[in-house]
Amino acid sequence: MSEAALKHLSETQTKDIDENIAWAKINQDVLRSMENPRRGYWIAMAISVALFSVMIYAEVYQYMYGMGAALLNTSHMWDLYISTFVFWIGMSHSGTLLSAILHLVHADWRKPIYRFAEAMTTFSLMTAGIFPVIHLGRVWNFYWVMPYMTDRGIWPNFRSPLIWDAFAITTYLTSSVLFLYIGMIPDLAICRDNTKGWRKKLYTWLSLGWHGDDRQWRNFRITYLMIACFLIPLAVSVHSIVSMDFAMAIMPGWHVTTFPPYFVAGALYSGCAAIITLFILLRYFFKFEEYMTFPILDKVCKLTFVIAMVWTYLNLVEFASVWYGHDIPSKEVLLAKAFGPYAPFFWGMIAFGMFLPFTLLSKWARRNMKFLFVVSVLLNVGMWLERWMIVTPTLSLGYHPWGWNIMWPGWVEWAMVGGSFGWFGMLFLIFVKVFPCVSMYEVKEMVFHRKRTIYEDVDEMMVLHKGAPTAAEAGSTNNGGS
Amino acid sequence: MSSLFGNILKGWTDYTKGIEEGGHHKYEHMWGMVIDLDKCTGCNACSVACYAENNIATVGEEKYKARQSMQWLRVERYFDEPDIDPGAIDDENAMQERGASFLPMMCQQCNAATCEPVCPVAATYHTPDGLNAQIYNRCIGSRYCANNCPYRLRVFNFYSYTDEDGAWPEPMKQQLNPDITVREKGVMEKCTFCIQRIRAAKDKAKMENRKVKDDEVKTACQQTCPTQAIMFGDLLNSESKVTQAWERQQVKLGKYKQDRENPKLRGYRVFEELNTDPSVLYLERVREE
Amino acid sequence: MSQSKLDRRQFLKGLGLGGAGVALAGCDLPSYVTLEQGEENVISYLAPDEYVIPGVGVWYASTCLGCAGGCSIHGRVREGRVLKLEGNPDSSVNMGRLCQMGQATLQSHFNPDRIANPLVRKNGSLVEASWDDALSLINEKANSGKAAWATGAISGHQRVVVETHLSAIGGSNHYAIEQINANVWQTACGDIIGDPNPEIHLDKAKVIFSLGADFLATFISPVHFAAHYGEFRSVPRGTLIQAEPAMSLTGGNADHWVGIKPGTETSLALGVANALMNKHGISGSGISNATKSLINEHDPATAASICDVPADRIEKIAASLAANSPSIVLAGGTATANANGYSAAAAALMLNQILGNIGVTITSGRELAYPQLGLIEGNSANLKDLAVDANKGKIDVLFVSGTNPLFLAPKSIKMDEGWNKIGFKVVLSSMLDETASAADVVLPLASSLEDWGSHIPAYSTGTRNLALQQPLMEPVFSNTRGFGDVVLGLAKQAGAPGLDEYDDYYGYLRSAISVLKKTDSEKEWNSFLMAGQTPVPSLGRKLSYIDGKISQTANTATDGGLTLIASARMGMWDGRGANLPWLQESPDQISKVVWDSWAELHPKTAKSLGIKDGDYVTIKSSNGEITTRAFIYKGIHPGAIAVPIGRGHSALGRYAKNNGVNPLFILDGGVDAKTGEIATAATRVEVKNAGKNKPLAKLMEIDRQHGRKLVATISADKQRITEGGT
Amino acid sequence: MVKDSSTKRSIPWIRLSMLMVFVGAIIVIAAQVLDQKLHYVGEDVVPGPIVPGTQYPDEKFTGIDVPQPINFSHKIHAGDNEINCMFCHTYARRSKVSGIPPLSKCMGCHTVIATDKPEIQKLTAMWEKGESPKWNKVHDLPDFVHFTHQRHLKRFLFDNEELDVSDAKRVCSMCHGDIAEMTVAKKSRPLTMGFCIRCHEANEGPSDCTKCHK
Repeated sequence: MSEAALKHLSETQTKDIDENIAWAKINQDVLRSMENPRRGYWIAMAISVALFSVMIYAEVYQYMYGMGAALLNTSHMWDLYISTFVFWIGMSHSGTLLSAILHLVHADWRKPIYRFAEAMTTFSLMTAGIFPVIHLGRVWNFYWVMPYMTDRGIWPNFRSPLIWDAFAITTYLTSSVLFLYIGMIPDLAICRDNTKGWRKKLYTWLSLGWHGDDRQWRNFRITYLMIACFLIPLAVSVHSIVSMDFAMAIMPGWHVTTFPPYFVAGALYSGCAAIITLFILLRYFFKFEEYMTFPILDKVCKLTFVIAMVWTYLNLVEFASVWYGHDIPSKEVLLAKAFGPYAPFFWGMIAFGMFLPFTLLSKWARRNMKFLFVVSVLLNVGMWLERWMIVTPTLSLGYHPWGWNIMWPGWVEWAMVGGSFGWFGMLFLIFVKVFPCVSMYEVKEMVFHRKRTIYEDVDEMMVLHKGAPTAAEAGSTNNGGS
Repeated sequence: MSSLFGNILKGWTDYTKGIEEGGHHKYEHMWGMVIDLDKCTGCNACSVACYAENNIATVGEEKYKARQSMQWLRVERYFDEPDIDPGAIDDENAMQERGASFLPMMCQQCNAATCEPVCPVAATYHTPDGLNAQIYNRCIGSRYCANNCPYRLRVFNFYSYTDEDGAWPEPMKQQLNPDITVREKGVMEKCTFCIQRIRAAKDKAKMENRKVKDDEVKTACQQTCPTQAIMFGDLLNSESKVTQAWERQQVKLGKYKQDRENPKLRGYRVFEELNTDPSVLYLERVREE
Repeated sequence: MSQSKLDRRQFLKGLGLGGAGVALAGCDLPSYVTLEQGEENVISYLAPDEYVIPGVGVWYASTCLGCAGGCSIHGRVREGRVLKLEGNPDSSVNMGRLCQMGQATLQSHFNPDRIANPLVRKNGSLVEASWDDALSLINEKANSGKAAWATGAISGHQRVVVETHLSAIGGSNHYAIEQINANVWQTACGDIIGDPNPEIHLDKAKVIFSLGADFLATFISPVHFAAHYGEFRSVPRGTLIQAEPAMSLTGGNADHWVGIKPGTETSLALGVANALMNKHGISGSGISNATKSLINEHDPATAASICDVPADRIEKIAASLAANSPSIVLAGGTATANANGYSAAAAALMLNQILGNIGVTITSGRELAYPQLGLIEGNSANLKDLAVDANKGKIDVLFVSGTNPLFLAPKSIKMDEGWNKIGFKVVLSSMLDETASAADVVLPLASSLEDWGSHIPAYSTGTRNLALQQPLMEPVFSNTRGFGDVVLGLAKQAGAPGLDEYDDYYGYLRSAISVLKKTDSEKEWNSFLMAGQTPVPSLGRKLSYIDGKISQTANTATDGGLTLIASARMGMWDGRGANLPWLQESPDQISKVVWDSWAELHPKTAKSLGIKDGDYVTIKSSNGEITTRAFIYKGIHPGAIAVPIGRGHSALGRYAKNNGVNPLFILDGGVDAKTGEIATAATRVEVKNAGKNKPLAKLMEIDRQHGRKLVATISADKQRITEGGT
Repeated sequence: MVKDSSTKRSIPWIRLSMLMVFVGAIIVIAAQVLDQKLHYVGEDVVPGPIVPGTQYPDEKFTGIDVPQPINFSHKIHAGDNEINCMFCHTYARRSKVSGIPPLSKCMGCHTVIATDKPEIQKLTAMWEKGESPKWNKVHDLPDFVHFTHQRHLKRFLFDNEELDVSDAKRVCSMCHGDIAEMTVAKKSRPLTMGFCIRCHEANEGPSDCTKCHK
């Protein structure tokens, strides 16, 4: 839409959603977003695939030559792989936050946007899962970390945080996939009834014969609620465990008590930022102005700001505890971060992570798409830097001076990092064309409930609403909605 | 199931006890070392002997500079003497007034090793010999152990050195010690206190139905040391020279702070305060003031 | 080879190659796949001795030829392969210890760059030939004109056969060339106290005052002295004072390290003597008046100004020498590697005399009853003589073995030209070094672990031993022959008398030793082999003291340049260690640099020249220039630049080639006034920044402990309180 | 009707998948039980332990035929003529490897016995040439495994009151199967880590990794 229109909208749009929007229109709009991709889509897809194939090449190269290909050395046994792994795990927390937590607190403005956030959760987990594997020296043995019945009769080391990681990630992945899928069933039914060909087959299989009778709805609600409840503690525990990869280690700068909450906050932070980014993209490409409205964006921004402040606080707590503690090496590491060779990145993290969020305080910023897009991307850059600044400076400055050494990642590592974004993009792009990235039935609910607040008499409202049923609607009324 | 689960999990718990629980509850030996830094001349004989004994690969200049060297025993050299005259090194125009300080560093075989609990596949663990073992064929190369070693004494096979242009072109292959595995790329390795020699001695002793004698096991570095600065033996054997040396220095295992009535004694363990409880005791270097 | 040997060595037929395979290759596959059947072969023994058991290592005694030290070794042999060398505990030379070069001898044995077949020069290039061709070629050429032999340090029966061969082909000159030697010190000892090789009891001394003698790394018999150093350091603990321009390994262990202006060691000694006499009332008994007056000229202040050492440090040294008796004063290494070398050694002995050490810590050695078996230490004066004679055309046929003159000779003595003037050059070598690749015939030698021989160690206390060298395994390269076998063969074909009864060197050696030991029983012989050494009759010597000529020509060069010190290092040694990866990768003890040469510079000098650590520097003398990287530290005199000997090969093999630089090339022809030793620490050079920087590959990137308790140090006084000693 | 058809079509899929899960579970459990049947070491091992006072897995394994330069028959030597294993494999009690008998040992007998057989003549020819045959390894452990015959023989044979040296065959057969009945030697035990572990557990062998690995 044109600049002027956008501006106009940004000033006029005050409601989370227009309650007079017809259900049939919702179906139409969402289903339209799933059809015939345009050129922009293919370009995006091409870029993602290209990035991903570079990653494949890098991995093959590293497999042939050993981990030396990644320029790792005796001091730096870990580097970008682990930091990027932490980054992606962090990304995954936003979906849970939006769909599960906000679902429980009945914040219904989440409804138009939680679907893609959840998809993001799943896909970033799938991306994160790659890294612990490719960073193994003997990658072909990665499955040895899993406790399985073997003729050798040996088990993994249950004391190792890496094992906990393996468990946590797999559990989190399965349950978030489940959550995503369950939440989609009614929509899949709608898709089933409005598509033909292979799509119809697919949706038929996936929608599990949903036809929206009361019994199904009741079970659905309960199931959905249960998984939501189950997911929240899980999400928190997952990133706490990831933080323990570091907190359980003896190295100065890693051995920090506040890491679990710090990591969780950071995770939600980067997640929200990512949501803003995707929000803006989807809204722009799929013309979802009616659903992804400014007020909602506004709320997301505020949420982001709050989390940013929590993260900032914990960050300062960490610095303070090191500074006033008696552990000289940790202090050295902190100083080296601030004034050593990695200083630019450290200050970059501070600037993007701590100070940039304050721009979200201005209403203008919260309603300016272009600006927000840039900011949200920068926030995530900041969060990625944060992870890198946790892993690498510590390794470059441990207890033993012999191990002190500065190391910069080589092309292999960068290829892997870039490739992970390609892989994520690929998955996400496929998702938005195969599945509805806005929850139709919940938007309908939202509209319905908003109406309730205006029209006291329900019947009257229904009459008003069902003015002239359209063909699409005829298909949808008896499945979707409540 | 019992045979698979029961026994293994039983055996498992044997190796998961920390030092605060008395470590492994049925130690056969507790191999330990004493290194007299006043006798050590830093001549590197130990380091080369270690290469010869343990099939360690040479990596060449570039990889060495990239800090991917494989040496298990490195003789470090420092020019400052914080305990005698701190700040002497800061005067750029002066000349060195004393010699350098040499420090042979091999795996300290910690009894509360930081590397052991973090290995995801239990490829490194504490043996009934009080050794910090590394099982090469179990290692998957997550490198967590090396990250967590405050001494930086674990080395990783970043490349493969076994092909013809590697570390052992024919006929150098023939020198490889058949008692030890030749490590492939992606495997962590470190000093083992010459475990193959320990095992040989123990087998011999068992065949003759006796205990392992003191001095029956000599590590390669100890054997070759021209000044005999390195002492090696069993700390559970009260007769062994090593035990006596530890007692003389009033240093005890399982402590992160030694309360000795005589603070002037020379014995100390590197990074003892981290409570890693190393089995290598260093004797302070002596200098005329 | 004789039948008897065949039998004794039969077990060497290999049995499998366990462990040598790539052991981890398959361990991630299902075990049913990795457990292969019928993939590997086992070759059973033919008729082994009963003590040979597969899977169990057997230790055989032999002798290490890493340097002239002649340490006795045990080699672990398993499945017909020698796997590890260790010192022989019964040896009076090394008491079971070994240095890094001894350990690395294995790699010169299994070296991939060894010569497999005889080489003969056909129109310009060396081509492989059969032994018969090579030998017949030698046979026709050898007797044509004045012949000579050039070897390294050589002793025992190898020396005898070499000299037999030399006389058989009518030559007289035998040049024994060793770049790293203690020739000056030994000559001085011979002249002054009447024993060129006295026993030096470091363990008895309370103070060691060493003028540049690097007895822990390169002085006569490093392992032996290191062993005694260990005792010297145990209670009561002695004090080590080292005075030298650039820090050696011994300097690195000194309690007091005195960075001295190159070539002024004599003045320092005189200054110390002066302080001893005037301040500590030590009577200079037995010192000539000439020397006394020389001492009186050098009061500490004067000496200090000459050798650029604070006067109080000189007095401190004197005080410590006076307070702790007995002491010992040594001179060698850089102190004797300049024009005043001899007088430095003489001054050191003078100090010993006035301190009353002679007969206490320096006692008379023993002399071999069979001088013809004795060790020819070899020196670099011979190197110069060889070059001179060759240029004068005094040599037509030259046999070379165990030394590498084309690598060791400075350009200034024109060895290359001389070499080309020699009509026919035969090199016996196991590696294709610079000399071998310039020869007309190259005869491939067996490695020191495949060969028979007998050696006289450079230094040993008490009875003199004949160290036996025996093969530890079958030749790795089947077409190589032992040094003894080859020379014996040459001598025979040259018609040397009385050798026909021996069909190989083993036979010769065995009968010779049986004559020596007056017994011929198999049992005795085997016991010799087991012990790896056997005592031989020797005569005692007496020590006397006649004052040596001491003269100091102070190093007053004012050309604004620096003094180049071509420093000798344990490891590369004189270059023979350069093709052994273990030694290349074992960091230098002081600079901790690996795989390359470096130039040591003092920070002050570096700053004035605008050089940073790792910069390429060009070192230019009147005879050319070398470019290597700077290593900046405070263990060197600001007026000096030190570059280690041993790297910078243009041949010798894959690990040595194009690796580092050779400082010997650019030495000017300066020699020690008395002995003619090539002065390796006296060349004036100018140093420029070559304008390129590439950090050196070294073990230590950080030289400081940063408050960590890594190498803790306590003062000797405290240590004496707890552990006793005065 | 779209709705009904779709509902009908989708239901069987759920049932099917549930069924598959169920069957899968059955299979897994069955496999485990079976696995235990194979691996379980206890009183009910049939036939009972051949070596008194010990228990060991009787897992069977059929190895491939390994051709040898001289087709030597263990049956004739160890089986029919009842030559003690350690008469030829004399290193077994002194070393980690049992070793192939040196040629001299073969010739010790075969200078007089069965000299007419072609295989023996092959042998004699080699002996005269002074070269020994290239035997192919039948039982070959990976290089990262350390197994010592010495200790095992001591534990099961020499320290075993109920056996005397002439029973060596029975001890060897614990890991090598009935070699004495084979004309061509062949692997008849899996010799996997599991196989070793189970025997170590049954007979209180060491459970420390470094005993076998390094």
